[in-house]
Amino acid sequence: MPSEVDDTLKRLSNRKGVKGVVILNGDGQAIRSTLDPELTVKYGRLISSLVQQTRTTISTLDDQNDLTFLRVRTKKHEIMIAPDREYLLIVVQNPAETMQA
Amino acid sequence: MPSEVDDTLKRLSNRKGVKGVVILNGDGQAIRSTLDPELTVKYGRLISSLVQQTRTTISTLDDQNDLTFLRVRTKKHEIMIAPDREYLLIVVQNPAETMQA
Amino acid sequence: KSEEFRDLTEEERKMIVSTPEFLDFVDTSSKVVERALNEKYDFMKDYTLGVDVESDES
Amino acid sequence: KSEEFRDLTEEERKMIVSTPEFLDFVDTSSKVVERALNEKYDFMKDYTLGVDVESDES
Repeated sequence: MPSEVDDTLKRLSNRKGVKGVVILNGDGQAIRSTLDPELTVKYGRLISSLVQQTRTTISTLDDQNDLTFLRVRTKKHEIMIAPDREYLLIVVQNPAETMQA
Repeated sequence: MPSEVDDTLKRLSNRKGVKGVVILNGDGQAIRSTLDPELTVKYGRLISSLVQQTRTTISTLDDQNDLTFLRVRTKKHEIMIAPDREYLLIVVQNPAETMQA
Repeated sequence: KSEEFRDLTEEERKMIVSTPEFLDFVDTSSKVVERALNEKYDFMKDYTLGVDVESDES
Repeated sequence: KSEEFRDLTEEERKMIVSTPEFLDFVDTSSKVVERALNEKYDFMKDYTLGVDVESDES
């Protein structure tokens, strides 16, 4: 039920501090996104390649191990990334807004 | 006072669930490590290159932005990485042990 | 980096979005993210690396 | 990846470890990590991506 998916995304993106939600396939192509098209493509390309490298790093350190979640904290926001074998959920949030007030 | 540094590292590495603590310089060379030498070199090389790529990713998305903290959650453990311009603190922990019991 | 980067077509998106694998993924991953968003305490709130702010409320 | 990867010498380590920049770094970064370790609630505890476990305690 696609509308279920869209409800979930709407709920996520309405959370305080959440700036954007993107779902990518394994090639970094967007299936859903609340960011503008240009930024979506940028995130798709860069974040999926970062996840790729992180996966490689983890399995090089221990070939029995695998990435399950990635949190990139930056000066401006936090990027949360939930990967599985096929898809990638990216949520960009501003922790200050979530936490304060 | 170097002994202050070693006290801090000992306190960190004695925390429940903490498997290892490594401090690297900007070239991925270990300044301090509680991991065995082979694993230390592996972590040094791989994690510092991962941090490099993450930094590049972040500044490509927004050149006013910068990485402040990185958490890599894996099937087996979580790797926490605190970078600054010069050094890198890596803490490997087993969240299950920290949280449960 | 200048390689072709094609957007998915509307039909391709529709097809993916209707698979059980995709629905499962959205369900599980969104729950994990919501839980992470629920963390009330921001461990970095009072710190900026390189700038030390004293504050201890553990 | 097969390039030379030299360990620091004991003297080099000693020199770094005695600089104020390094002491500041260890102080600040260790506090951030300790706070992260203090998080009582593990947002992934009941979830493995791909395996859905029902449990809601918000």
